[in-house]
Amino acid sequence: MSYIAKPKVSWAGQERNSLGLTLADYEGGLSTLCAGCGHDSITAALVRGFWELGLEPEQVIKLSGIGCSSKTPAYFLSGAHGFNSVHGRMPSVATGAQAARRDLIAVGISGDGDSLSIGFGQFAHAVRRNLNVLYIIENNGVYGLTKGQFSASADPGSKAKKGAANRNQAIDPVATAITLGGSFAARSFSGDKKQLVPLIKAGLMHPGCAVIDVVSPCVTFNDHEGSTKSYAWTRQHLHATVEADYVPPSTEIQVDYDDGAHTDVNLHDGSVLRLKKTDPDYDPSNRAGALDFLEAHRARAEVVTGLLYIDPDLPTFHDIAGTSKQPLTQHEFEDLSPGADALAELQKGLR
Amino acid sequence: MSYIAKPKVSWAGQERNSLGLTLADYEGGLSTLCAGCGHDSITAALVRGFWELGLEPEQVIKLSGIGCSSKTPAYFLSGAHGFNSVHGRMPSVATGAQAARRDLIAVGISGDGDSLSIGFGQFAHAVRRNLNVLYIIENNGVYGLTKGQFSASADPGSKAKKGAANRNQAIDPVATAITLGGSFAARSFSGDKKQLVPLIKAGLMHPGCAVIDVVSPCVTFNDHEGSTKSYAWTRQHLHATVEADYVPPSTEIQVDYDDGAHTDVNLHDGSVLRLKKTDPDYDPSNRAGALDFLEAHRARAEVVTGLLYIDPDLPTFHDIAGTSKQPLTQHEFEDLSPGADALAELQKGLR
Amino acid sequence: MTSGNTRTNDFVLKIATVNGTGSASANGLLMKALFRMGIPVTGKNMFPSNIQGLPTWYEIRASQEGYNARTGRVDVMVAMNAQTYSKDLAEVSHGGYLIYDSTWPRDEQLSRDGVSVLGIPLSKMVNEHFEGSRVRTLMKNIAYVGALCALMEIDREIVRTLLEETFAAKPKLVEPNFKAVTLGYDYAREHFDCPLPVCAGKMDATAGKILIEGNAAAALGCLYAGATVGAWYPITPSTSVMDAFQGFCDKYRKDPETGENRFCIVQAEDELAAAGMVVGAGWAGARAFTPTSGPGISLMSEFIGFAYYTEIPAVFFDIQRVGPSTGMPTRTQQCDVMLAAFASHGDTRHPVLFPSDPKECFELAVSAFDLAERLQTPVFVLSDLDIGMNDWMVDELQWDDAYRPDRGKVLTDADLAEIKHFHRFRDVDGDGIAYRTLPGSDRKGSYFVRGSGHNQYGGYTEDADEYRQVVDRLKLKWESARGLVPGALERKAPSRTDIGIIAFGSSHGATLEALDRLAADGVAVDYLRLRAFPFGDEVEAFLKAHRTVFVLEQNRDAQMRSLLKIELDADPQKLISILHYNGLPVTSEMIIERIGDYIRQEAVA
Amino acid sequence: MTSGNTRTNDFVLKIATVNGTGSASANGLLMKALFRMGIPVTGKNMFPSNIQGLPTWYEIRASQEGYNARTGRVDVMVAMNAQTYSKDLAEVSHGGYLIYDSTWPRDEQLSRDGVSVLGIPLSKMVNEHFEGSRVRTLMKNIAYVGALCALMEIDREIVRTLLEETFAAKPKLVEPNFKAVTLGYDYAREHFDCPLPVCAGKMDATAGKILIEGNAAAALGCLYAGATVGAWYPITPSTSVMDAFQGFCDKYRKDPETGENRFCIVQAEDELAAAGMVVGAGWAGARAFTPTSGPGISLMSEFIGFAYYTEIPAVFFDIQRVGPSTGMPTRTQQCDVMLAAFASHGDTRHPVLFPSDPKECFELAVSAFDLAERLQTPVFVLSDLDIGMNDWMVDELQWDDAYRPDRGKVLTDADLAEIKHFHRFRDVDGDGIAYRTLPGSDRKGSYFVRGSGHNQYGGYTEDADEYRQVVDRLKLKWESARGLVPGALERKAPSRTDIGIIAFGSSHGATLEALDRLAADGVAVDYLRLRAFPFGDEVEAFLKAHRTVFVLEQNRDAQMRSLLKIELDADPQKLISILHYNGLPVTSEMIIERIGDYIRQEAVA
Ligand SMILES: Cc1ncc(C[n+]2csc(CCOP(=O)(O)OP(=O)(O)O)c2C)c(N)n1
Ligand SMILES: Cc1ncc(C[n+]2csc(CCOP(=O)(O)OP(=O)(O)O)c2C)c(N)n1
Ligand code: SF4
Ligand code: SF4
Ligand SMILES: [Mg+2]
Ligand SMILES: [Mg+2]
Repeated sequence: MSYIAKPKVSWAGQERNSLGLTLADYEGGLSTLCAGCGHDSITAALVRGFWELGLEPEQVIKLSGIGCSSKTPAYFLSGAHGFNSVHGRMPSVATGAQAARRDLIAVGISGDGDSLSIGFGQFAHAVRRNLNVLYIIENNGVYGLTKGQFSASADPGSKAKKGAANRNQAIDPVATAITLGGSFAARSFSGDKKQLVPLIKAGLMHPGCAVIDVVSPCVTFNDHEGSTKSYAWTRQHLHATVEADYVPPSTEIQVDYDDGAHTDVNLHDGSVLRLKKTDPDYDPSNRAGALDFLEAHRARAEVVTGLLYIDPDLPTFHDIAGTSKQPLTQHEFEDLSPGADALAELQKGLR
Repeated sequence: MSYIAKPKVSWAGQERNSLGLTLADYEGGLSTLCAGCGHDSITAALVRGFWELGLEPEQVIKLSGIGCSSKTPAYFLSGAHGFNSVHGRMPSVATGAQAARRDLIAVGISGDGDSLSIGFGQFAHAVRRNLNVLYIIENNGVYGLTKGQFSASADPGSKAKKGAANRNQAIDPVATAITLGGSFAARSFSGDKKQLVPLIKAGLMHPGCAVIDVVSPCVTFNDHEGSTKSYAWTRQHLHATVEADYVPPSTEIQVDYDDGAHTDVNLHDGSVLRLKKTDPDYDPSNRAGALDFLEAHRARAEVVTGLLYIDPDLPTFHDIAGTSKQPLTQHEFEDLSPGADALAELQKGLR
Repeated sequence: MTSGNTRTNDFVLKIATVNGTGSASANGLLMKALFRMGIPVTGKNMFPSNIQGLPTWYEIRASQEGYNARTGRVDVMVAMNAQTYSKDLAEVSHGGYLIYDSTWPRDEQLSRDGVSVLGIPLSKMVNEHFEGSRVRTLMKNIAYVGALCALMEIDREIVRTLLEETFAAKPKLVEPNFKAVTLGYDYAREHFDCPLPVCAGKMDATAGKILIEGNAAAALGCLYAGATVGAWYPITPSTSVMDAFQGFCDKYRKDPETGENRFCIVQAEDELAAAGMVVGAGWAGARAFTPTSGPGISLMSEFIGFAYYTEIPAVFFDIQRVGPSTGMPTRTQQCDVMLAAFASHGDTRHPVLFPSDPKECFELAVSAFDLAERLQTPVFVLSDLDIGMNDWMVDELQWDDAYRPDRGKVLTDADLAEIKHFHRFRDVDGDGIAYRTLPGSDRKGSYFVRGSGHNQYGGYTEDADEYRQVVDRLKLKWESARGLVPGALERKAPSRTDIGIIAFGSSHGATLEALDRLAADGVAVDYLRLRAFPFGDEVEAFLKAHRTVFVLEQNRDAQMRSLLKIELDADPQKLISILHYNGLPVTSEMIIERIGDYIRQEAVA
Repeated sequence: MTSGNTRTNDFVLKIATVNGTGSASANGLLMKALFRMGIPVTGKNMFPSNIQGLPTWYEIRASQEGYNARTGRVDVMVAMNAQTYSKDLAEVSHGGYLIYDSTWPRDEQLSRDGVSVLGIPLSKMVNEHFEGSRVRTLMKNIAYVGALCALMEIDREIVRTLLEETFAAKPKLVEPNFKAVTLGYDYAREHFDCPLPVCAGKMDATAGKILIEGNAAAALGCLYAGATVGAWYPITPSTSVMDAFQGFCDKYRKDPETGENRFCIVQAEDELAAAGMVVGAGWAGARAFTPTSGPGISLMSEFIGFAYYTEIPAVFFDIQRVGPSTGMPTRTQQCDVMLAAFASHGDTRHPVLFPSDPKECFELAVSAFDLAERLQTPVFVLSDLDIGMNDWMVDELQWDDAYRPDRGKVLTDADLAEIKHFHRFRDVDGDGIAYRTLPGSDRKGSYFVRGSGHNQYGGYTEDADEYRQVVDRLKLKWESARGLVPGALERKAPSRTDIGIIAFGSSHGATLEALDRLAADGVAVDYLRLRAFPFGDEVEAFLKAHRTVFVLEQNRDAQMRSLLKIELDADPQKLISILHYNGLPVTSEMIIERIGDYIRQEAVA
């Protein structure tokens, strides 16, 4: 929702990616969010991630709902088609768009209000269908755009700016995604670009629904003392588990299975997600273990980050629907409409 | 949705409960469901449960959404006010009704389509608000009323009547309820009245949102071989954990903490939920453990039943809202409307 | 035996049963047998909103003149359901017949003056010859088919052929079924004067015709129009649209080599999601649709307004059922007219198409996709339960292989290369329709879809003038739509008249019949059949040309009459409502009566 | 200095800033100071749909005649936002003034013929006297207040008192703030001829008046009507209704002893849930409401139709914003008129109330609850952003302590004991309104609510006649509603005329002003202000009595004109639309122009 188009300055000596594009080629309009808003750091991480992957902007579609967070798609990849849908309904629009164009890489950006309140059903069903989308929740525990009401991710005990404490139970998007049979569930922090950028790349390349819950403080309504989604609280309570990075198929891969700190997850196209463990005991391929771990750390008020669960082999939306590899919009009309003779033949059965 | 009012026959020598009422006094209209439908067994269990608890029918409100399952409230407690709302929206109506009349006991009946697809958001938010309601999901893995489409609780691999297998991930209402911070999560089987009746009683008396997922086979569309919600499959794959029963406050309670097979959960009104363990290792007060257990048994295709999680101390909807003990509809108008003087006073600040 | 008038090939046969007992196939046999005898037929199914054990009725009308409306008459009633017996008896027309299962004795409520009651011990006969309760239940139905063959001279050989076709995969079932037919047949021949005066006789009025339900025809239309994405949430009476689409796609759209699907059907989690999917797919360039019914449209309203304002093509089939709210899901009405026209908050309006039979479901489905893409807007096809779920006899469907989808104003990368700037919402051609690009296009064509305020360049705006410019163009686009939607069709009365009637959708058959009969009585009424909203000039002209215009519709609140007033500033004084809204299809008798009453009153006044 | 006309107490002062900089409180100071000087004022806030850093404007109109509409004029502009500077300059009326922060030199775009530009080095002065960037930003705003006190003769002592009241809890803040006032004040006195010809002067036209926003007034109405359950989902511009209700409840509805709440506010997960909660509470006997805006009503449609058909009282506040879709959330329109009237599928219609200012928000909120319970149906209060979120000067609100809620036809257990059977949907009194019982009543009064077909006894039905009986009664109830809703109010022109105007809601102020000015020019127009749908007889009479009736509304599609045609069969030829829909409140100038044009054209024709 940029008022102002960002001038694209290009100067000599800028770094260029495999396509010869600069970071600026992956930017979008000027942000109209509050100075310091966590969401803007996520935008920067996205720009970086796309740039590092060397994707053509027009290969991507970017979608969102409504909220400060949902304005994000306007601030990166101005060369990609963007879609700011209605509140909480990004997943269904992404589903339709993927159905039509499975060749495009879909990134959906949402907020905790957008995905955990009004959009909880759509979030859940995108996950259980394993829709081919990178699904980022910019999670600040409040409704920023409507001025700071608690969202469903607000922790019990977390205090509002005016002092009242939330007492409803919190929805954890990561635990929820795993419980719903998600294939990729991660958490990060807008202030941790080092962790976030590779995670975004991994999520973009993951075949299926990659959910990344990014704690993204709202400086205007939820960054005070007593909040459990503030910069300070999050920094203090971080517990990193597994870092993930994407290694393209062409790259020579050194398999380090025994190195303990490294595990490689092979994707079907020959690429690899390389996992580095910060918490050596954590196994992101164990669904029961992941839930148990999340639950234990929740009880200790810790913010567990990293790639918390992955199963690259679950059938994706397209596997299940049996959609043709060739995008549906690219078929010849003759291959879609059976023609007059077939119609006549068919009607023989209707007499 | 009874076409036909059920004739209330009363014969001498019928059993009577503490109120002097017979089972027939807790019945409703004649069922119009298919002969053998699991839902009708649940109706019978409800009738029994209410009767055993000795509640006045008019103390109860019974609500539902839309579906075969959601017709259930028409078939019990004809003396209670009933509410057949729109599809998937029972929880919100129950919330409003509870807000107005916290003295009435609310029972909500839903289906897997009603609560896990269109109504997933409302289900989730009723749970996290810990709404004071017994929330029964009559779970048959299909949409019965619209003729047998898979619902979101259909297990991956479960086969439709015509043979096609479901490949989407299943939503387990129990695991979901626990993940969302629910205070009472149980599963049962329509064919197991012995387990179900006491569970219903416990759920009715539990302060907060008591979710009971009842596997309830659809004889018309999902009781064939290959279905994982058939009578046969369910019977074969049952794994019972913890039985629960309600012991009213007046009853003398023998505390048996050390008896292993018994645990008592004390409710605030002095009554007790008595838990008997079928699976001696199971601890229904451990959230992480419950999730882990469910997950492990899911992987083994077992249908885990019993009271799987309970925390009677979580603040309920009314605790959180601070609603007055006296139902909101029962306050005198003078206690609600501040009067002319207050208005004049207030307006001094508006000049 | 009471003798009624002789009615060859002009009768209503009604069968009262209990649902879940397999009577549907028996009734289908009767319909098809009559059809193959060359007799025009229509079937109307009145079924309950449950799965098993409640009353259900099937009404077959045979009409040598080819009328297909429900009539108030019942010439022959087959009363298989004890629960509704007395109601069914009461419904039989004077001089008509009632057939019942006389296995068990019944009391005197069985009889009524002027109705001949024929008892046939169906259960007894069947139980003597078949084993197993399910088989017996099914065969009892087949046995009444046999009895009717004898009583009404329905060709038994055709019934046999139909059984052979039905059981082509399980030929062993033919003989037992035909045996049941024979049981009923023989009993009737032995015990009654066959045929009854109400009976069938071979004729030749069904050549070039087919029997089809509107929902299947609509699905065929989607298939032929090249729709690739279908998203839906099950709801009666629209479910069979997607069931049929799935069936057709499985047959015609699977890659013969890879088995890959050239379609994608998504059973959404609810109607809001189904709408979102259709909008997403339409944005991405696929032809996409969702079938639903009233409650679904209410739930989709937010997305419909979004698609209107963001100008995304999408096709919504509303198979109307009785409202308000859940209403009567298995009964018919035309009660979503206003909702479809204006769904959503703010200033919104949507083209709506009104098919009058399954053939038009097919044709207007195709038009809907062309219009949606040409106009870049959501388009409604408003069918109803009567059209959608009943078997109608219509002319064989035609397809022109030269047809190519009208994709509307879509810029390709080549087009983009030739222009300096791409502005998504600018009115280049002066018709209110801007150019769009599809996702995946060259980045020069990228733009940002938003339901919030935007200017003609596609930028976000909160500026008063920029906002207005876009919504004013949308209004101009609406004017363009008037010239693009299918026009209303006029049928002139045999003689000059200043009386007209406007009708649409499933009321068409009853209207035709009523007007013929009125004309025979010397009452001339011109007829305009609406096929779309917005209304074209022809609708205005019709209103102008007539002093009195009846507006016939199947809802309580005269919704179409409202649309005429809203949209055309029609003079309300000349618009006389004929409203029918009890959930049953409208009858020609009712129309005749209302028009007759009005004219008589006017004459008195 | 260019001298404009002298305009004492008749001017528009506009302040252009950036949101999130705290200018709102400075602007509030100005408003209140003028008000306390006895001058009628109105404030209009034009803010962006974001939280910080975008342009925002505040327009204060002082009018000794008491007019409160927006006008096209700007007499004094305080241009604090460099980004919109040239646009702001362009907006100043000929002879007007522009004040800007001259701390940094600006180029010649600064000037415009006929506009006097006054530079004040606000930042510089403030930076010299205050520390900390946040404080400096705030003080800069207070400093322009001081400058305006000098330039426009706004009473500095009143400003001081206001500061004391504002900082009653933090008295230490008064001095620094007043120092900032003084800085601006002194600078202006030193450098400019004070006062400007456009200025304020004490008068006595605000006695018995208050300044209040419509949303706060609506919340007060809910409080006083005894509403106990409020469910909502945040959405601009309705959020402050619930914020205010919460505030009032915290003050007046907490049990002094136990601290228990005699209210229950639920922040729902979305609008569908909010609607369900209100319906559930209404069923259970509480007065319940939900405030929302257009998108919310779209989402609530299914439940609204349900409540209509199941006859459950519920109150919906729609604080309208610019549609369609997300539209412009921070701009105003009257664009949900048709939606509110007919929301949901099937034949549905709902009473709608149209408050024209905050005072009526208070009063009609109370009426809405009475009507909802009397009629057992959802009732809408259609306010808009202009009324809801702007400060309006209105007569002090009145309350009659004798008021008791009209609970409508509710049977108590005692009543039940006296009747033989309770039939929920039977028309006992012939007014279309049946009796209800509340949950918890004696079991004799139990019944089953269902949105599916039901008969007058409350039983499920799929029967054609039983269904019709209930919906026909609903139609009769609608007739009863016509006599119960607040009537339209007529204001006769000073002289006899056959020209009329119909307006409603936030257009009222502009209409009054326009009609006064037209009358002064010899054009007499009678005025009917609608306060509710359905329309009473007085609306029909007004239409009948006038040859030409302008219909003024703030939407593109003439929605109220449509309602008049639909509901009253009004002659469309005499209904002339005046439409305004760019998101800003309508001005009196615009109305005068349109009426003038029409009359001139008619004279020519
Ligand atoms: C249907 C609907 N309801 C309500 C709103 C108002 N609304 C806009 S954004 C928002 C919440 C956003 O919260 P979140 O998704 O957490 O985003 P944030 O602003 O915190 O980044 C709401 C309620 C809306 N736009 N549409
Ligand atoms: C808004 C809306 N959409 C769709 C329907 C149609 N519908 C009725 S019941 C049902 C599914 C019921 O499934 P479930 O809740 O599992 O109940 P079951 O019949 O299996 O017991 C659907 C989709 C409806 N009534 N309303
Ligand atoms: S209000 Fe909060 S979420 Fe919104 S832009 Fe500002 S800091 Fe970010
Ligand atoms: S269709 Fe299935 S769920 Fe519905 S009544 Fe029959 S058996 Fe029960
Ligand atoms: Mg948020
Ligand atoms: Mg089900």
